[in-house]
Amino acid sequence: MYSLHAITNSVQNWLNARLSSTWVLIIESLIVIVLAIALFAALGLILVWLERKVAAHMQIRLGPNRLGPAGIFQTSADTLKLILKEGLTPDGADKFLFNFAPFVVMIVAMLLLAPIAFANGFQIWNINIGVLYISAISSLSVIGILIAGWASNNKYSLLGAMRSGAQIVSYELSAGLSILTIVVLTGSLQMTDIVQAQQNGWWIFKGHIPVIIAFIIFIIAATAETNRAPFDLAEAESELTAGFHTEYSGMKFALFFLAEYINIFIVCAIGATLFLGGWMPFHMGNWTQFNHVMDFIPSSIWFFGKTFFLIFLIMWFRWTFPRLRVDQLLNLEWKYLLPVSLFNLLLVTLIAIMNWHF
Amino acid sequence: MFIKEYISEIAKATKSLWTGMKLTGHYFVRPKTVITQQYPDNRDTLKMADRFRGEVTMPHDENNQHACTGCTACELACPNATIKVITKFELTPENKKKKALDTFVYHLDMCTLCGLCVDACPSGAIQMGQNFEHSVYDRSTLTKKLNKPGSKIREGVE
Amino acid sequence: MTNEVIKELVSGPLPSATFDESGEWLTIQIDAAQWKQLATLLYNAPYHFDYLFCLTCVDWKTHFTTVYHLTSTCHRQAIVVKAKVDRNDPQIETVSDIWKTADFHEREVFDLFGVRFINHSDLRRLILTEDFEGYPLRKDFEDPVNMIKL
Amino acid sequence: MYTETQIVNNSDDELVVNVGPQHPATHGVLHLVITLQGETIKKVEPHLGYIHRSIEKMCESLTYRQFIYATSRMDYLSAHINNHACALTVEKGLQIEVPQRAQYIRVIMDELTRIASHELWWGAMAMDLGAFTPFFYAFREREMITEIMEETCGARLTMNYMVPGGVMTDLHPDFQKKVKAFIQLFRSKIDEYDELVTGNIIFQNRMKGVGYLSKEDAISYGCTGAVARASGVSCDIRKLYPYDVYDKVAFDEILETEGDSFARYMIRMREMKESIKMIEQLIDNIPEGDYQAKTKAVLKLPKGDFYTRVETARGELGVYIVSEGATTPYRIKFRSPGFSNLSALDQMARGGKLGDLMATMGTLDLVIPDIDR
Repeated sequence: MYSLHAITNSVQNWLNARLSSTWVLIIESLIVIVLAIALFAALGLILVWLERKVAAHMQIRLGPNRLGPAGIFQTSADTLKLILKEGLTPDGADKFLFNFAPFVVMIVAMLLLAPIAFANGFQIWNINIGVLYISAISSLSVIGILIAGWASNNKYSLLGAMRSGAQIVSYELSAGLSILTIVVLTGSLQMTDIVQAQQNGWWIFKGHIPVIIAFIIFIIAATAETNRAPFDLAEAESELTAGFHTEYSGMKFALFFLAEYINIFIVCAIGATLFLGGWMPFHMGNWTQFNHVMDFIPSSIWFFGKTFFLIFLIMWFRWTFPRLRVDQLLNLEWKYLLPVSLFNLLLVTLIAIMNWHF
Repeated sequence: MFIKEYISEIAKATKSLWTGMKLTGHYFVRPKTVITQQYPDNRDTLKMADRFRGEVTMPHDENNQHACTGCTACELACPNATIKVITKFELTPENKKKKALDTFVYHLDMCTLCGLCVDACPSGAIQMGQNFEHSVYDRSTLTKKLNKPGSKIREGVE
Repeated sequence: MTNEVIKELVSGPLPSATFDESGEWLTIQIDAAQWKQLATLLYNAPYHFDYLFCLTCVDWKTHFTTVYHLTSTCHRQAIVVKAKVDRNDPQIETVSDIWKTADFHEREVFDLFGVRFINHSDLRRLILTEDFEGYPLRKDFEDPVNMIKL
Repeated sequence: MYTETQIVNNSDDELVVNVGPQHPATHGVLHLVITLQGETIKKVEPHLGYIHRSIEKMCESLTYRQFIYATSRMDYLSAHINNHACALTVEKGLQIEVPQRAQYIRVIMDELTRIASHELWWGAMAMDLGAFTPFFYAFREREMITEIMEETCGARLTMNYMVPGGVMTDLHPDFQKKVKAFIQLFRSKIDEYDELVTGNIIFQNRMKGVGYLSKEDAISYGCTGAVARASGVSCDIRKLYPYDVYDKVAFDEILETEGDSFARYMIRMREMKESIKMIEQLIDNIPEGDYQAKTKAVLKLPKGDFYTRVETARGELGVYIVSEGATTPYRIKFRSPGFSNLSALDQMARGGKLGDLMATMGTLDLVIPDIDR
């Protein structure tokens, strides 16, 4: 199987031959930081463009089509506009927290990037508690939103932030429980182990109906955790104008905007890793010929393909459904998702113990 | 029984959500259903309806003649004082004084395009034009003189 | 319920009311002071005019008349009540406790005509700003800036 | 308006929030001051007048031919019906017999306007609930109606097609063909609306049992149109006091009894189908003849007062003209449906959540210029 180990190893060897180990670490870190930021920028531009195109075609429109072929440079132009805009801070706002909040949200999104395996042997940090790390860090982004809502000194922002708090705290539960099903099946918290465990088939195919249910619950919870419609109560355009980022403009708004899309990418990447095998190609039992063809497709394409499929699914939700009300949102979690996922976890544990899965 | 209801409720909800997604998905994969009109690009093929009320115009024929007698019926019919008809007295060949149009002032910026002036005109001298691109940089250019310089009233129009 | 019946029933308690049948509906003309009594009478059985579909005012330069269009959702009968209001000290009893729709309509009339509705719970300007001077729908209202005299 | 001290001194953890005048859910410049306790609404107080142009005062200086155009700017979504009401009042005063052809044309135009208005309402209401896609589907069908209007009347929104005594010009030769094409298309598309919104479980949960208005309150608040009919009040002017050829068409008055937002929604959805039925009955039977009665150049209404009620897309519009025998009205009053419907908003929204307020407001179908005039 094609692997990126060769590249990363050769870079490390080349550096080790010339520099002391401290400098190697520093330079490698710098490379990673540059790559991460480049990935962020690229993802932001692509995802925003993608969202606008998906929305447009679902709404029988064309979407951006003036700047570059099919309007792909539209988002770059928008970003440029946002950079040039004045970054206003309201008079009554808590200046420090107001300016701090976008960075909290952004830093959390960046931290989440660490344990994700983008391709075979291409991972920033192969931490052995990867899944735990992700569920721990991802719940921090709500702090940024709460800070933003509180510091804005705006009632809409405050209401939006409070909604967001209630929402993320409760949806964290079912997201965590559906992640646990895979952990139970794999027996490991490490991302690489989870991917390797799906070499002979992805969990969604191997794990019978309970894993499919867990997958659906995960997608719902992921949509809610990223504050996307139909769970976009924190910004609820028609109710709270823009919710927690009502008062933000210019680059500070752009950071929130970017973080939202990065978060979508990350939750979808996690979903793809856990349920759809990450970078693992699609293998069918003992069709060696077929499996061989599949192996020729680079692992990074597998990973991004699956991730973008999930992203498309979340976008599809957004452009089809109306928004839930705040109490219905919590009803859905506590009355439906949580009991179902608890029961589901029980079933999966049974499957894992009895070794019923393929 | 409670469990059965609970599950059927979830199934029904999922089905209703799926119907909606099917519809948006249906349009997503059919780019031919897009209804966007790319306006400034399709200017050449864009044809407004004949009766479309874009602005008041005064048609002149090839001899630079119009049909306005200067009767001010349009001025009286206009609800917002958009039209100002300035008349003068001309001498007819029989040496009689006759009222004629001097200047037909039209304030496009005040016009609501209701068409009452065209309806009121007894000689059909003014019409509604189809032009709708009225944006200008200077508001004063919206005050227009509708009769062309040197134009005369057509023979036989009373 | 015919117009005759209504006339008979109204002229009992309100002998000074005059009737006009030239229009589409029966019109009862009264003084402002009698309005509350008539309104209560009309709202209750047997008339049951439970639906106030228009409330407005007309400035006759010498006096105001507040005009009430009432209908009954069970009898499908409409009547008009015109109450004469003094122009120098325009006030009339509110009916917003009988027909809730009168709440907004009376505020509108107060706003545009300056008729004060006694006992109205929340008589403030509705459409114009609080500091607006004058009552624009009065015939003697002048606004040299925004009004062009023809 | 609330001063700062009032907000600070509010007891019971109440939060006073200004919704509007610029707010995505108010569809214009409506200003609501809402008192919240958490997410629960304690009080809604509308502040009007941001788009007040004093059309009533303006009309006092316009002649009976001219004032009709100004009414298109009130409820701009049912401009035709507003013009119709004014034309009817003038005709009532002058006792003009309108030719049959004109009456047919007027009613068809009214119903087309009603469908166009309800289409826009449907899209905008779904947008209030956070679904953006329905708006575009609604506009796709609405565009066909505006094109029909443009072809025959010369304008897309503020048509000014009705004149005292009939209509301004005859129908465009393609009119019948295009209307039939529209009906066919609309019938195939209305199912999509149900698939996308009506049947959706999230939508139903947002709508059912929200913004309840009892029958007594609906009558007392003077509600009309879909708002009152959803509470079981029979108030369709077209049925109760038919004007023009409404008495010759067979149609049902749509009534629901639940009184909640979903009932109001269903009324309008069913009304669209009913309007299609009416147009189908009329479109092939437009009689030949004049499209305008012969009227004098200068119209003078006799002394007296004249009141006409018509059913616009939002409810009952009353035009009250007091004439002194001059060429201009002495006093004119437009009893707009939105004004009364809005006054019931406080009653409906109290005790609900903030999201419910948007759902309720969406189903009230408010058009702000209609309220402010």
